[in-house]
Amino acid sequence: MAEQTEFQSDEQSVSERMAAEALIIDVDGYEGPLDLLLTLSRTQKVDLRTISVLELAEQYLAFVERARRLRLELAADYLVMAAWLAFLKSRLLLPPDPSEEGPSGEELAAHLAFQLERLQGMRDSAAQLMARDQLGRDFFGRGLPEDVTRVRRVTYTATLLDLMQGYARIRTKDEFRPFTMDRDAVMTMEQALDRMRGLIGYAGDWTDLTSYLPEGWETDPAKRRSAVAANFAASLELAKAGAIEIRQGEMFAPIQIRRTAE
Amino acid sequence: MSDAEQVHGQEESLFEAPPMGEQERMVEAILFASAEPVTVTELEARMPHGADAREALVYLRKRYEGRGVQVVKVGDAWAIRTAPDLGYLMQKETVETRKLSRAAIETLAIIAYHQPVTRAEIEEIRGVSVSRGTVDQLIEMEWIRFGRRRMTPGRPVTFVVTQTFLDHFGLESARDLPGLKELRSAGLLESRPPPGLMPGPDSEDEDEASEGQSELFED
Amino acid sequence: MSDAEQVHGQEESLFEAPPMGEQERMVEAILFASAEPVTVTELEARMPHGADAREALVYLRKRYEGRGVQVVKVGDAWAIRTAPDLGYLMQKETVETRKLSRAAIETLAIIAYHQPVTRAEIEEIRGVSVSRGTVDQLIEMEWIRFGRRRMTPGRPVTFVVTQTFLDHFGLESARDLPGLKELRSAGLLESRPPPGLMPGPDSEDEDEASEGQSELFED
Repeated sequence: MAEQTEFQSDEQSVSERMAAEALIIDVDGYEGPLDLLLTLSRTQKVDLRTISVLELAEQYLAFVERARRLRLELAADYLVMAAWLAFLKSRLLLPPDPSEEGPSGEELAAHLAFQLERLQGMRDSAAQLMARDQLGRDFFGRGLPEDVTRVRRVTYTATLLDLMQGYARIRTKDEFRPFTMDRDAVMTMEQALDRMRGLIGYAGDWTDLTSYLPEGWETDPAKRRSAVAANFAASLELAKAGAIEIRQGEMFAPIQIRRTAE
Repeated sequence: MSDAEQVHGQEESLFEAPPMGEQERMVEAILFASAEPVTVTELEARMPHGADAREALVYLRKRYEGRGVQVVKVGDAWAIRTAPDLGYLMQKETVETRKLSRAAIETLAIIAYHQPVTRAEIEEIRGVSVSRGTVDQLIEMEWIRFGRRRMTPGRPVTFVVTQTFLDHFGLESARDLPGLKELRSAGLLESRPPPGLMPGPDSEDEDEASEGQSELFED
Repeated sequence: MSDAEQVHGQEESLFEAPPMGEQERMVEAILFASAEPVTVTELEARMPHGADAREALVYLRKRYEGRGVQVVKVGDAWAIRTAPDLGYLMQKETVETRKLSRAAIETLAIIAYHQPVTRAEIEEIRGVSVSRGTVDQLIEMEWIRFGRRRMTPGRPVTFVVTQTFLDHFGLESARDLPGLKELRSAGLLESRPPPGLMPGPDSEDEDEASEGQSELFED
């Protein structure tokens, strides 16, 4: 069989040989062994359905052989395909061995033919697809699209809880500030004491404690409250020291003080 | 026929203007696909020799009368544009809901609890100045509006909350806002202020809102 | 129209969809304004409540038959495109498209005709492995995208073509691909598992290729 193949290949026309040489030079241009097989199959000038897979296998093996002779590096998958095609060839040529398992040579050949036809089909379709009118080349979209103006309306929202928490935050903020007295509305006992010490000398008679309130502290209720408290505390201090006497006629009646008689 | 004549004749047939209907189609396609308005000169430069873009435009313009788009003149050029009455279709409103900023919430809360309240008062209560943007935002949202001017020197404007505000928060009136005591019992206030240090509402609030409000904060 | 009917019409006008002629104008305006195909859902979202964009499209499409621009269907969306026979007028608008490699074109065709298709299936058809760059390029051009995973061991991802692909090649749907019928009747779209021992780039994945290859075209 091997001789026969050699014989056949020797009988190839010069042009076929040249084509085969060209294939070899171009080996990098192939998209894998299936692509190469498809290209080789074209030399058979038949419908892919009626292709002689045996002949194709021989063409391929001859190709690989030549490449080897020319010391061309072939990618591993080309060599895997060559080994497989050699196996296929033997299956196709030898009478089927009933003891052998697996698909028959014809089944394998039929599938290879199918693969080639399918690949060719895809190539033709790709060509038809690319030959179609294309957007931006043969037909066109709107050149001046009026973009949908996105009116982004932001609605802000808050819940009653947010509102209350916000308010609580502000109103309680004061509670956390460092403790300081608001002096302007507060009269301390020391202040009252100093003041009363100066004034007490004139109080020979019972005098209403409230009359000792400093000017400007009588009207504002907060100031008044503070001044009254401070004066009262101061007068208690003075009484304790024996400088004055204190009396009150009844519950809630005016508190009166006078200087202790010498 | 001489060769020269033949060539001439071929030339003429090649360059004969297409029928007006065809020219109208061409103008339509060019105007549609162009990124900018196209002048008559430009149209004719792109159309076959002898074409009359001006006439084609008259037909085309008529064809689009009353349609969703129109052929309009822009300077000395032409374009296809959306019919003005359908402009609203070109707007896609995306509503984005955002949480009100902390500053806005606090300002709003002060206005709600203290209304009518001046800007100076808001600032005094918050302890920081109130940005114009915050107030504007609340006004724009129609949650606050100007109240009557305060009868004090400078006659400052006051702010009050609106019906929209009440509707949004499901309140019948601003008086329905819970007081601090309620906030506290609802667990919204963590700390208990030391007794006696509770600052009262601003004493200069002589308006009706000031009463009642003070109650809110009495403990 | 009787008075009664008129009143009735007026009353309902607030809640009724505008007349079909008006709807047609709206669809016209929206499609003209958009560079991208617009789905019926999007159209109706922008049109008044109760509008029937689908019906309006039927009228509009008819109206533009034979004109310089056409109403075309792209997947489940619609667009206005210039008539292909006028392409020569539009050279100015032509955008230089990136030249696709042979591998990319074949990969694209395989995805289009076999979708949804796994990478292993593409490789089996082409007899070589698919480079990552090829797939990336097609995805970047928005001509292909990931489809749903194949329910086979390993759950491989599949690829399908996009609306942009259909738009680019002027296809209403993937069913309109040229020569699809012929390929199918020739059995070239069937997935035929190779009888063992066949060499292939990824022979271990071949089993999962079996089902679903032509799902897209079957409904």
